[in-house]
Amino acid sequence: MTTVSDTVPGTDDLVLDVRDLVVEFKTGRQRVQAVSGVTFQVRRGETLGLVGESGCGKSTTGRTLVQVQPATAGTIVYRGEDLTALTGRRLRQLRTKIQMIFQDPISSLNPRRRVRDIVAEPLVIWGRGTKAERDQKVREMLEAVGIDPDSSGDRRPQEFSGGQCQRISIARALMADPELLICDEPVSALDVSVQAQILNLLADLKERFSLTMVFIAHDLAVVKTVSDRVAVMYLGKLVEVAGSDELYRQAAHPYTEALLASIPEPDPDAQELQPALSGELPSPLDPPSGCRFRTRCPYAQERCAAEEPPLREIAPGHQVACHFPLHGTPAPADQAPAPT
Amino acid sequence: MGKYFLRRSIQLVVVAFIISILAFLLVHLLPGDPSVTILGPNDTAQNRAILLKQLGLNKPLWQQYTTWLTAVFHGNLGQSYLNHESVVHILATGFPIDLELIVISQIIAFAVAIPLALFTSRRPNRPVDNVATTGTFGLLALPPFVIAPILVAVFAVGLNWFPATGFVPLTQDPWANLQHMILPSVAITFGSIAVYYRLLRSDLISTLQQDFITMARSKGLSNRRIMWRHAFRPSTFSLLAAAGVNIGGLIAGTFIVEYLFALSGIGFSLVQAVNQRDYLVVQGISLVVALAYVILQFIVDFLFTVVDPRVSRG
Amino acid sequence: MTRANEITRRTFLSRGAVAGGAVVLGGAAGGLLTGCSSSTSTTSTTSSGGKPGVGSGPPVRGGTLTVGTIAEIDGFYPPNNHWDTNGFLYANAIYDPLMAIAADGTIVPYLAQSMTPNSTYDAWTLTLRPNVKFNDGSALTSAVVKANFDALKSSLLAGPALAQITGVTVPDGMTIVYQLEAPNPYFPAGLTTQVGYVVGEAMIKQVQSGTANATPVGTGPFVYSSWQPNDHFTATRNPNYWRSGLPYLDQITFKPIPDTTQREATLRTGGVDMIISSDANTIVNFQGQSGYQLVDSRTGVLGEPTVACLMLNMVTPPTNDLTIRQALAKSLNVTVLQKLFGAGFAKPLDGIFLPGSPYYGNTGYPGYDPSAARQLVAAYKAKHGTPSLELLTVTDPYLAKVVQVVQQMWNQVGFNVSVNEIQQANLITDFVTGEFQAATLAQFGAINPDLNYVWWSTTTISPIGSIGLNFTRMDDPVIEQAMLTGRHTTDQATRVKAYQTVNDQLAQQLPYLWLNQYLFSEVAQDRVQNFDNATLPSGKPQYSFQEGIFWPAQIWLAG
Amino acid sequence: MSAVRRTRGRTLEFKDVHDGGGPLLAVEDLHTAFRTTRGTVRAVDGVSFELQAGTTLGIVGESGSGKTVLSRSIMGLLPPHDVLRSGTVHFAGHELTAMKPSELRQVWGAELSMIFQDPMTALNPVKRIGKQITESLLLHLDMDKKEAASTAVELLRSVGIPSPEERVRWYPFQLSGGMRQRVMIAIALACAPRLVLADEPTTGLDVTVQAQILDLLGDLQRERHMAVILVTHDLGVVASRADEIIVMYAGRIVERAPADTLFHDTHMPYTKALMESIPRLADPAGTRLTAIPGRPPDLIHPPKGCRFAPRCPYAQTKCLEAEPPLRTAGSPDHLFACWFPLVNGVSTAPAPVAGNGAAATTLPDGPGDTATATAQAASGGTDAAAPGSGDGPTAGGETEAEA
Amino acid sequence: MPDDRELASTHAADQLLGDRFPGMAATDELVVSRQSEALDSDDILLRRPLGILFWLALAWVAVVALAAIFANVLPLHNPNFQNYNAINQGPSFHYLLGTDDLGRDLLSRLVFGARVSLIVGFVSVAIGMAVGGTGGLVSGYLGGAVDGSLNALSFVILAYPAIVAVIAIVAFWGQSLWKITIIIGVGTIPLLFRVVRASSLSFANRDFVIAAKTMGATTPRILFREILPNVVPVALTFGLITVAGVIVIEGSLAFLGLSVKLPTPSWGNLISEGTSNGNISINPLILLWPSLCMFLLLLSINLIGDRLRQRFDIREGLL
Repeated sequence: MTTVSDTVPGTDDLVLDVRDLVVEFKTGRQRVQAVSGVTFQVRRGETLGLVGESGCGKSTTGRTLVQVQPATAGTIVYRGEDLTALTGRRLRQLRTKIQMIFQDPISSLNPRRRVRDIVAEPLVIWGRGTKAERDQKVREMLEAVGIDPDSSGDRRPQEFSGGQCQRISIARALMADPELLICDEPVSALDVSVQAQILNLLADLKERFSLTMVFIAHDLAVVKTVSDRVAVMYLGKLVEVAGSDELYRQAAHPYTEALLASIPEPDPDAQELQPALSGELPSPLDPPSGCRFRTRCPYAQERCAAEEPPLREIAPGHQVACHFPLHGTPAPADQAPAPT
Repeated sequence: MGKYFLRRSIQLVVVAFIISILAFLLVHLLPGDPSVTILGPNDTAQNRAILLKQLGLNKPLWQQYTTWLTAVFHGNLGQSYLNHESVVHILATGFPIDLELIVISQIIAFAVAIPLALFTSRRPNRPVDNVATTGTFGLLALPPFVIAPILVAVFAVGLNWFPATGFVPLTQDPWANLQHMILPSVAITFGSIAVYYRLLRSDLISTLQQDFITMARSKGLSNRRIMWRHAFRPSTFSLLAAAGVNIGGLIAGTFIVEYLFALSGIGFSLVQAVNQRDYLVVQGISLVVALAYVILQFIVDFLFTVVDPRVSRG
Repeated sequence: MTRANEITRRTFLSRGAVAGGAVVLGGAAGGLLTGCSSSTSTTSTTSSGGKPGVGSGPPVRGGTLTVGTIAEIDGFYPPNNHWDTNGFLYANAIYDPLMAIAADGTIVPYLAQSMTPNSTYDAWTLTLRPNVKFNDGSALTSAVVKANFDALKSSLLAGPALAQITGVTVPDGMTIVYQLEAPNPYFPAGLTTQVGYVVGEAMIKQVQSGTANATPVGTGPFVYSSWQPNDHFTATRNPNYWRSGLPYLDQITFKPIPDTTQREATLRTGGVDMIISSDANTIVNFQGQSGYQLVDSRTGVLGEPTVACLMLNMVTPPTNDLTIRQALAKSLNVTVLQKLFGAGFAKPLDGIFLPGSPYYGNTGYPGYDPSAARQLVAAYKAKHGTPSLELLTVTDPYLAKVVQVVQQMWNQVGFNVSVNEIQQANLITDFVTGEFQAATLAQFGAINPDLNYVWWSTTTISPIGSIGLNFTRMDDPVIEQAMLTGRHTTDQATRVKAYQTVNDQLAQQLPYLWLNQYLFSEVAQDRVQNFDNATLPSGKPQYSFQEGIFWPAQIWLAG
Repeated sequence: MSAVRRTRGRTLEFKDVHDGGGPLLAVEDLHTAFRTTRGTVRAVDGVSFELQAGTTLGIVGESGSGKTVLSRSIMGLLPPHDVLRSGTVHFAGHELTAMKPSELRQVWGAELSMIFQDPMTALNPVKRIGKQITESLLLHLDMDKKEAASTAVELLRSVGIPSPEERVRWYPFQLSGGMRQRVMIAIALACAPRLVLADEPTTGLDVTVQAQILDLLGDLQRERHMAVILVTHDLGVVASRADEIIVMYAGRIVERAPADTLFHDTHMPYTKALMESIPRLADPAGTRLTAIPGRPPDLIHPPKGCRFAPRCPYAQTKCLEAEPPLRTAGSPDHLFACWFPLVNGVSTAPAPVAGNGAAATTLPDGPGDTATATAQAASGGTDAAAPGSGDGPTAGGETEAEA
Repeated sequence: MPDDRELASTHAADQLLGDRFPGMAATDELVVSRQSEALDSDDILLRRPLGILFWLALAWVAVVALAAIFANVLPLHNPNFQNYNAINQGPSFHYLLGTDDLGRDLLSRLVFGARVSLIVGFVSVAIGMAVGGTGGLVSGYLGGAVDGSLNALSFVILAYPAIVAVIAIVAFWGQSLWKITIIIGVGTIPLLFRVVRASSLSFANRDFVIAAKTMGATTPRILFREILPNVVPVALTFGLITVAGVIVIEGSLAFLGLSVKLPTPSWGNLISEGTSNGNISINPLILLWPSLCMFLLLLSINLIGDRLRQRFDIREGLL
């Protein structure tokens, strides 16, 4: 596992380059921006965590990366090719390089098909290998995720628990020999005990198959455990991007801080929790002016309402979109008092 | 909400327009023409030509269509070639009968199906439920044309509880009206009962397994209150949708019953008119029936929003 | 609803009826008629004692009679509508005809006071009954009758029926003179039919001004009250009816109940007081039943009865071959047919006349002889292959049975028969264009054989595909000649000979295969009095049960 | 907002226990089993505990441990058939297990109420939230409509819903998940119950909202001196919020202790494993989690001996053969069911039995394991809900989190 | 605030709404949402054994089907042969169920009639399913303009009084077993279209479909490998119930004289013959036997369909 926050990667290392991604939905007459101009890169071998509350646009971003949700604007460049500009066979081909693990393990498997067929599907679609070769690979992959191919291959997803379904779905994703794995809340529907199993499995597989991952979750503790870098999203925008440990040590954005504070510690002696984040995510139909977080930010100033803070680097590999970050240098042209 | 209805209304107009073309074309493509039935044995080549001209049927189809449509826009659906009754009048006298048939049969259907479903769904797959379910399947297997003669033989001729045929307008004598409508309504209600009961029962069983029912129980509410106030409404979607389709089918679909009970409903008039190639009657009734169907679905849609606020606001 | 297609086509002056097979009634009457053997309609006994349909005790005033009819009338305006049995029932309630048929078959004045021909029978002078008023208060005058005539004449529907009338003059307020193109000794019979019914001028004006459903204005015993097609027709007592003391009833209502079973059930439940039926089973169901009076047409009708027959195309193969037609005729087991379809009541036929008619005679119509039929088919088969043909009928449960039996009988001698049920509207088209091989037909009910001229005349033949009223395309100069002879002579012996010739020739040529007489019946509850016992204004007995049609003025309800 | 309790048609009187000593709730040897076509699922298998008024009890366990069934059994909120329940539940001086349905209905919602996991499904989707609150007010507190309506507004305000006057007219779907859960709390607390059973109240929620909701519940509890039973699969949730914690496994209590004691002197290997499987912020990125291998056992045929033994890293032959009783060692309020309890985080077991162990964290699910999984799936909603009142077999134990 | 997932599905639903027509949309939408709710509901039913009734029902359908298939080789009288010496006879050794008013053997007419009823029932539904089902599958998945117009079309067809169309087509085209089958089959298209479409729609945005997309599956592959297997149970169950409905419809058409050509028996026209005047009072057996058989068949088909529905856990709301 490499920590890449401070390395200067060559272009070969750049797996995914997302720029100014905007995703809009139509609801009735209105258009809602679920993602409003998100830019990030994912380098080879890296795990990027994407974290935020429900409705912040993190899952939409994930779906847009695999192009099952069209982007309204912006580019998603995978290995030099802009996915948003592709269609037809080339898109289908390229998609196999980017696979997705879903939140609901049960609904991500076709309930009417056998496990063996589900897992073999990527090979069948592309006509890779003979039947025997495919069977062999299915066996290997099922074993790799901890499912017994002999007793399970002919069963259907209903007969498995959530954790096992998630394993099967991981096996399927890996069959396509992907380079990039988008994990969309893969453990939030699971018990903590099972969650640990799956997280460990993903870590192992990542190493074994040299994967790059985008890991989406609402629980910062989970994200941090598995990620090299973490991007925090709020209401369609990135508010902070930093290396995992850096983020925990020195969260610069008040929102990140609030997220961290909300995580329950399995320790009765843990510090009396800081007041958790109050209020609710504003409606994306009518996002607040300036900084979108200002309505819930304990440190909000006038400037926050007037001016939208850009994502800027406050330390190497640590970006934040805040006029008054908790760490690092305040935004330039800042005359306001520092937060207390 | 206003815009929603506006959009719906525009769609309604489009559908109506397509239906008007369909209604027009289909009868005109039929072999045979009204002059045959009008002239009957006086049918001679000259007579037929003159008559077709008199009726305007010698003109090109599109011209006939536009003429018809223009008249329709002025509220004039034309008149029967044969008995010269105006289509509007046929509808005005026939529709109330069908409406009453439908309303009574549906009231019976709901009155039987709803309590039965509420009762059996609390104890699914117990003997009472099995009997009720099997019984309603049985009802599905009894089409009106079998039921009707049996009903008449038993309840009219045998027991003399109801008149065998005929119709008395509601305005004239409500009680006699009801007596006349009971048997025909019952004859068409059997299928409805079966469908409604089954849908409601199955939806209720699902609803009763929902958390909010457990929640309602945990509040200490009585079973009766839970069934009526909590379980019933969220379980009526399928019922409503089915009722929409079913009632839609009954508009002009009750001709067998109308025929057997000598009711001058529009279904019977329609069938008679098709058989006689009474174009304007067929066109007019088809158009109005189809519009009634569309409006019915409109109402059903509206009821969906009443039953479940998520539909209109979600 | 196909059964509703028992709507039958009764027509104008000189037309017999056609119908796809179901009932049709030749309402027409012809002049005739001496010697028509049958008295009036027949009656059967009833359990309640007394003669069914004949009132016992003194007439009672008041009450409403409700009659269940077979089908709906298509309107009340003679120039524009076709009246079948029901049509005439309704018409008899609100209108009066100029002439009527007496029980002995003679044509007698009704709304007319007298009708006399000139010596050459090509001009007829009709004098109207005085002091007759329409229900709108207007008087019956020759001008009104003329107006009726003009409307009829200009009607596409009725006009052809009046073709023989070249002119009508009105010498005075009560006299009308009809000029005919050729002598017609039997002209008054025509005025007993639809064209003889007189409507008030107000109604004619209404129709001509474009009112679709003009309010009927008549001189009849009842006054039009309301009509809702397919539901009911109601007429109330005409207090100023010219036949004083009549009618007895306050009101009469007709309710069409197309399904026979339901109609009978409605009678049994008291929903109606009386029903009309053309289904022989009604006779079975009500014969001898206490509480009901049954009157039916079993023992004969005046003139030709309405007969059920099979019509064969004389032009299209294989039925253009006489031997085939003979084979078809010889393979029909008439006894079985009688048993199955006349409910055992209908009489076997060998022509268009019943025994008792002056024109009846042994026609030599082929009897049931399956082995002969088989031989004929075999001979044909040797030359042309298996004769196959389609038997056309109109959708109707009763006819469905008929065609299936016929199909089996024909198939048993070597034919390959398929049956095809189509709708009335299509069937008539097929008939007039000759696009059929064999078809069911109910036709010919007429008092005067001359009325059927158009169906058999060589002048009405058209090629297949074009319209012609000689459906079978029978091109027979012998029949043509005999029909013309019958039309023009006043000599009864010549007439008898002429029509016997026609009957014989039909049996030779076999354009029609006779099945049975059509049986009409009326069933009434016991309290309905005198529905089959009408008398004419002169006091003479009237032909009061004319194949399902009755006269309502003299009916009363027993207390 | 202290509602004045009135007593129309009420036949039960409840002792004011929090002054008079004695536990508010006493559960004794409670068994709950479901008859299924495959056999009898013993979802709760001999559970006893007591709860003092105004305190919080955390019940923790994996899916399929029986924790949800336990909470429903306590209330008596079970499906009408195919359920076997024995043992007694005393609540505020009354034996709930002996009550007729009509009597239970007087207790439910008034003295004893419940908060459900998924507020989306637990709120009636087609009724305005105001109505859903006033319903129990009208039923139990004999209020008139107007009074109930204003009380509902107050309740919404007290659970932190902005502009409650307006929100009473809203439908559940118009609210966010957190807001819905607040509404549910308002409903549960409407009649000022003495005990609230909260079944995974925050599982479907974001962590930020979870914190808010738990804080709210804590505040209200203190304010009203309610007892709360908090059922969850996440030890982190109850760590700082419960006075006492019960850890359940396979239908039984395996450890029960005051919260501090439990965390600082964990005796059960299972409890420890549960704690260790939680990712902690303090751990550096890329830290490997300690997962519990395998799955909870089939409750139709539970394993002989210690039910956790097949998954226990320290299991001995004895563990596989004899079932450990729930016992105390040292402190009397710390109970556990283990032959070889941990002492200061170290097992007292001689040596692990081969084949078991947390060492293989990515232990493949062997054939037997699959069978277990299937069986588990079949016994299904035993945890999240009793059969017939919740999730299906396909969902297994995980449905709880499917929100 | 809806979460991402909700937004996505709102979006999908909204695409539908954009093209929806009165009467269709709300139903579909609800069906979709309810179906997903239902997935974890019916568990008690799901695990129930099929039950004795199911097997009895299946046995009856099998008996009818076998009799219909082997009608020609069974030792039966000619169903169309009229024995004029044995009219309206009661059951006897020679005529096990008696004879009708033309002296035909009721048993063999019943057996041969079953053939027609079953062909009309099953084949017409097969036609409806092939066209309407396929259309619904594709339409529901693709959405958009295609879906909008197909949906509107099906709506228009449903709105138009069916009897006019039937009479028109029969008049135009004539009567025969196959034509009637096709006409009824065509009539079932919009209904089956709607049901399958709703079902297809409910799966169109499931995660496993998205997964298939990310694996590079083509649209046809997704339709037939991912969606179809899920739609099949719904289609089958609804199809069975439609079969029952169609058999009744054939009866109604026979009542109107619009069904198969004479003298071919079908249960519908046997019943129709049985209700004709005279027969109902003189020989009620003509009505009784086919009614009884039809009653039992429809009961059986419905029971089988219902049990299968429970097995596959399909909401009746879809039907």
